[in-house]
Amino acid sequence: MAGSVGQVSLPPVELAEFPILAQRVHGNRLAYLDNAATTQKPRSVIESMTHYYEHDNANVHRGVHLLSQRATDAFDAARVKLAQFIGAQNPNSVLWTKGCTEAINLVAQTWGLANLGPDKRILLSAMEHHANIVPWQMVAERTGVTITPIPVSDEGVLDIDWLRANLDETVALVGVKQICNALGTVNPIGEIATMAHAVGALILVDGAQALAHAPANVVADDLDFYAMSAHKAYGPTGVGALYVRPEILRDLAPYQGGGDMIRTVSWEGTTYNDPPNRFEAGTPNIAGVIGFGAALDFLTRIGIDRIHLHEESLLEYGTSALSAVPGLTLRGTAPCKAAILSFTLDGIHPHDLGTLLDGHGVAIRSGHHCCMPLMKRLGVPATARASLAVYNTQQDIDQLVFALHEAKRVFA
Amino acid sequence: MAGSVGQVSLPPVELAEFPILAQRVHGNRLAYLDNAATTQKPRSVIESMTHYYEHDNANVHRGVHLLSQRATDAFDAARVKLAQFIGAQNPNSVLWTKGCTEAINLVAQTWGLANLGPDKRILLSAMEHHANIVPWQMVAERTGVTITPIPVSDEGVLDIDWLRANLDETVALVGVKQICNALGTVNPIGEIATMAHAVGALILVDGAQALAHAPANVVADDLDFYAMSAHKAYGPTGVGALYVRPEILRDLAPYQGGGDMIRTVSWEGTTYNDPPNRFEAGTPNIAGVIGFGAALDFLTRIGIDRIHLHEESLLEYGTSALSAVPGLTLRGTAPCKAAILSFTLDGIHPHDLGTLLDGHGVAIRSGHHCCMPLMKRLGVPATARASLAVYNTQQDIDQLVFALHEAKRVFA
Amino acid sequence: MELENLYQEIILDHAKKPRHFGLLVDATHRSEGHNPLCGDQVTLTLEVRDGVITEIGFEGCGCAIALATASLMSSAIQGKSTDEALQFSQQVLQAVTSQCDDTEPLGDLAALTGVRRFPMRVKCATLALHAIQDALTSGSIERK
Amino acid sequence: MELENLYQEIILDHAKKPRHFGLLVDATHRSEGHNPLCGDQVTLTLEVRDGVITEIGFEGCGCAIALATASLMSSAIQGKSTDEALQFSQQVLQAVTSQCDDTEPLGDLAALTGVRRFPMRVKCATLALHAIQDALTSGSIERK
Ligand SMILES: Cc1ncc(COP(=O)(O)O)c(C=O)c1O
Ligand SMILES: Cc1ncc(COP(=O)(O)O)c(C=O)c1O
Repeated sequence: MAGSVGQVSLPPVELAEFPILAQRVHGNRLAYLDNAATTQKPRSVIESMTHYYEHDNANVHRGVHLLSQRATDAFDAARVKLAQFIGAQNPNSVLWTKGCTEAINLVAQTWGLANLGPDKRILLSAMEHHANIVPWQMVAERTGVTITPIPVSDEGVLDIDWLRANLDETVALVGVKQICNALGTVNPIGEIATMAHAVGALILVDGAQALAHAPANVVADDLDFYAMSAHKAYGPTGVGALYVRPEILRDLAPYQGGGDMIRTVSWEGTTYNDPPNRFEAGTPNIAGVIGFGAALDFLTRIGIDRIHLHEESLLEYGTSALSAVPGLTLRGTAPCKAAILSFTLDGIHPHDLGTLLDGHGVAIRSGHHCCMPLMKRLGVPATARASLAVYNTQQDIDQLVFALHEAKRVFA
Repeated sequence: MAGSVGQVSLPPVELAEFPILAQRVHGNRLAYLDNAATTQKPRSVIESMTHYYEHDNANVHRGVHLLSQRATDAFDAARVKLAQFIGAQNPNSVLWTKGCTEAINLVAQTWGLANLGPDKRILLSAMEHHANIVPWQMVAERTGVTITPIPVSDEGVLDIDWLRANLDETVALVGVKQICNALGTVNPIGEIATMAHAVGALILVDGAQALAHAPANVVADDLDFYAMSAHKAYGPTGVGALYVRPEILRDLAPYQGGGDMIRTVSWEGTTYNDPPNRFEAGTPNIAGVIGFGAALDFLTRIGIDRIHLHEESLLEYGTSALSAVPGLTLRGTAPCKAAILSFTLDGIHPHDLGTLLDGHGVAIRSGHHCCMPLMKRLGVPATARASLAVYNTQQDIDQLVFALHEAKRVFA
Repeated sequence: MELENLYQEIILDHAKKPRHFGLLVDATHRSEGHNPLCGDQVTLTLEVRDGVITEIGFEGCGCAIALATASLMSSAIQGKSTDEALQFSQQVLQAVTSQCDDTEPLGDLAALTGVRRFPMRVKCATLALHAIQDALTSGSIERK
Repeated sequence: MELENLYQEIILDHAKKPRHFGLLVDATHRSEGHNPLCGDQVTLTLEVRDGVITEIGFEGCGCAIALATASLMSSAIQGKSTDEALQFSQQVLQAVTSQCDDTEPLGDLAALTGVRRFPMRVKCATLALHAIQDALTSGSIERK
């Protein structure tokens, strides 16, 4: 199964594990290259949720009947899996959220509101996703904290020297993507964490694009906050997670109010439960969490190393294949890059490309990728983006290149 | 299929539509009577999500390829369905949330923080769920707003006279459950809305328990905020919704920050999108929303009227059956009641009852039902609760009564 | 897929060589349109004299559909009265969003109806149409 | 299901007639336990003289398992040194949460191990155990 043919390796999974890939799109084979937006789901993930609904569905934690116990067991087991997957020692340092966006908002609304003020600064990489910009702008409006972007080079490399020169004890937080969804850049989060901690700042890493490709080890990388989305890692929509360093989590003020997050409620006053419950008000996305657990099982079964090798081999092939297309400019050429190929093509707007490629069964994304400030920095209104996953093949890239040539014919 | 045998009607659905019900629990037939915690899911709902993952999975709104278009169409269609189901004229007045709890937190964090202060009062029914108490206590801490409970009688009836006497122009909001999850009481939300509006107060209705049994018509009932959870209405976990009166929604400040909720982002400043997007940051629970849509299709196909009739007939039967159990006290005997049977049994704590009944395949809930202040008011630490749904039968109630007698034997 | 239907000759022509590109210095009306999902953006300026659109100019960045719509519309409404222009833009709007089949009165703009089969692209076409309507209905510039 | 295992004679007996019910007036140690999921609650008072638990009394509301545990534990540790009591409560805690099979040293408390097969009820048993440990380790009451 694994192995390499000529220069590109074969996927370390059976494509038949992904039911959606079998379909035809406008009469063509589907080349799904929009994985940074959301990955497809293996059968095991889909079935874990179907199984839950057909056998175990019940509300968690509060019931004493068998279904509730089964649901609770499966729900709690997923938390242990995720903690292990990212190297967290205590499963209770992992909180379930709606997704990566909510995870970052949770940090902003709890830790941020309590710890930021006009005398503090937040440094965010200039390549951040809106999800790691806007929540802080909203907190800045309330607290007066200053937000400063960490510069990025034309190639999409973060300016670490600038960061080193600008870190001082007024900096409360450094926020950075582990892998850039728009350019593929892999940022040196461990190094940044060390630098941040040296001046007493905390580090928040947006791991949305990394979980399925090269996840952090929150202990080895010494992270304070790590945000994730299941749907970008072969898991379901509607569920994500936030890791918080236990020492910070212990005293963190609650987030949303409601059931499960309280110890006692009375009209005179309410006391709160311990983490993680304190941050998980209301009925959670039980099926989603179980599906997330199944996605982690899938990743563990295939092995992040094998996934990484395969995607690297595709990236190399894709980079040279795209570079050979006349008029095409790759955007994001950092030396340390994940398997994301962002580009522009002379004379064809990315949206038109998106539609034209779709006509050939090739699904890519075009637009600002929720990184408007980065697009402005790079001087492009939008890019087209092919983002790869474990099930992609050389054929997918060849199909993309063929479709690009066809698109050029239409606009010739 | 529909009809009545003796005194109790038959369910207006085929039980085979609910795969989970076919299983045996500890060797007994499953009598699932924990529907107020979460309902079971019909096959059509489960399949709608499987179909999505196997055929249409893609991120919504931002892609131009076929999968993204299909996902977006299905996602948007669900919003239209929900708006129709609750009588909202504009689908964009319905926001997707993680659940009912988040829906109420959204109101508290946006409308609440912007409009409340030490000169204002919030009146909440004394039977509210923690989800409609704690978010307001958290807002009170920041704004100084006063929270006052609206009294409840021993039978579980809201004191409308007290409310009338205590409504004045200092009241900014009245918060009330449509149906009480702990007692079954149905509150006269239309009447309360009229009273609240007469003094310029808004009304927030927690519709968690009503959506699948007797949903509000937000226009006819003249509601300002209506909060819901899909999982309590035959839909999936991890998704809910909030209706906001369009005039209020238009100017409401954003909730969470991130992708999709913005118009433009720059380091200098960010502008926000129109509703509903302004309130839906990040990748939504796409599969969950589609499943919610399928649940609404299910409810529409069966018909709320038929569901209501069946549940009423079960309630009547259950009420007399339980009343005949020596030592059993029904808690919640309002004249206008939904099919929820809360009770205590002399000499056996509700938790022990929960375990003993489970041994006979009967799934009920026991505890404070996230209504600690109500339990205190009623002078009980906890109750046992059997809550009914469209697929319940006379046999389920008979099995419950049998198991109660068995439990009494153990504790005799 | 009917890509040929979407990218008709005339659309590609107007996208590559947009007419009326560039903002007017003496505009009497102005509006801006923005599509938050894709980042497309258009700024539109009009000169209206005695109820007639005497000049029109736009700038913006966007896909071929967005640019072609702005260019085609500008060409079509220059010289029309504001009422006629509003009515015409409404007709085009309906034609690109609904299934109505009488595209005769649209002239060159009929080419835009190919977008109907591409729901994710309809917004690209309507961006300029909404901008024109905004400019005419609420875009009057106060004279200093 | 092994309901008979959970609700053994001795447990029902202690649940219906809890020993040591009622708080001590002259307590030297005190603690409170609360189970947020089910609302069970226990308050525990101890009188410790020269390192020995001379009196113990509790109040609270909860299920049979919670009450019986409090009652059985109170009976078992009265007269023990605080160190012995801590050690014993730790033994019981392990016995109700893990699969260890040597329940001999637990005496009457061995009855509690039936709870193991009811994961949702383990918390009911551990409530009193944690309260005792809290009282002994951090529940010392400052004398006025
Ligand atoms: C009346 C009521 N309100 C709110 C909620 C909270 O709903 P959820 O847990 O789905 O957010 C519930 C469910 O327990 C409820 O019964
Ligand atoms: C780097 C990055 N951060 C955050 C997000 C937001 O994730 P979600 O939409 O799942 O909340 C994304 C996804 O678009 C992303 O690529």
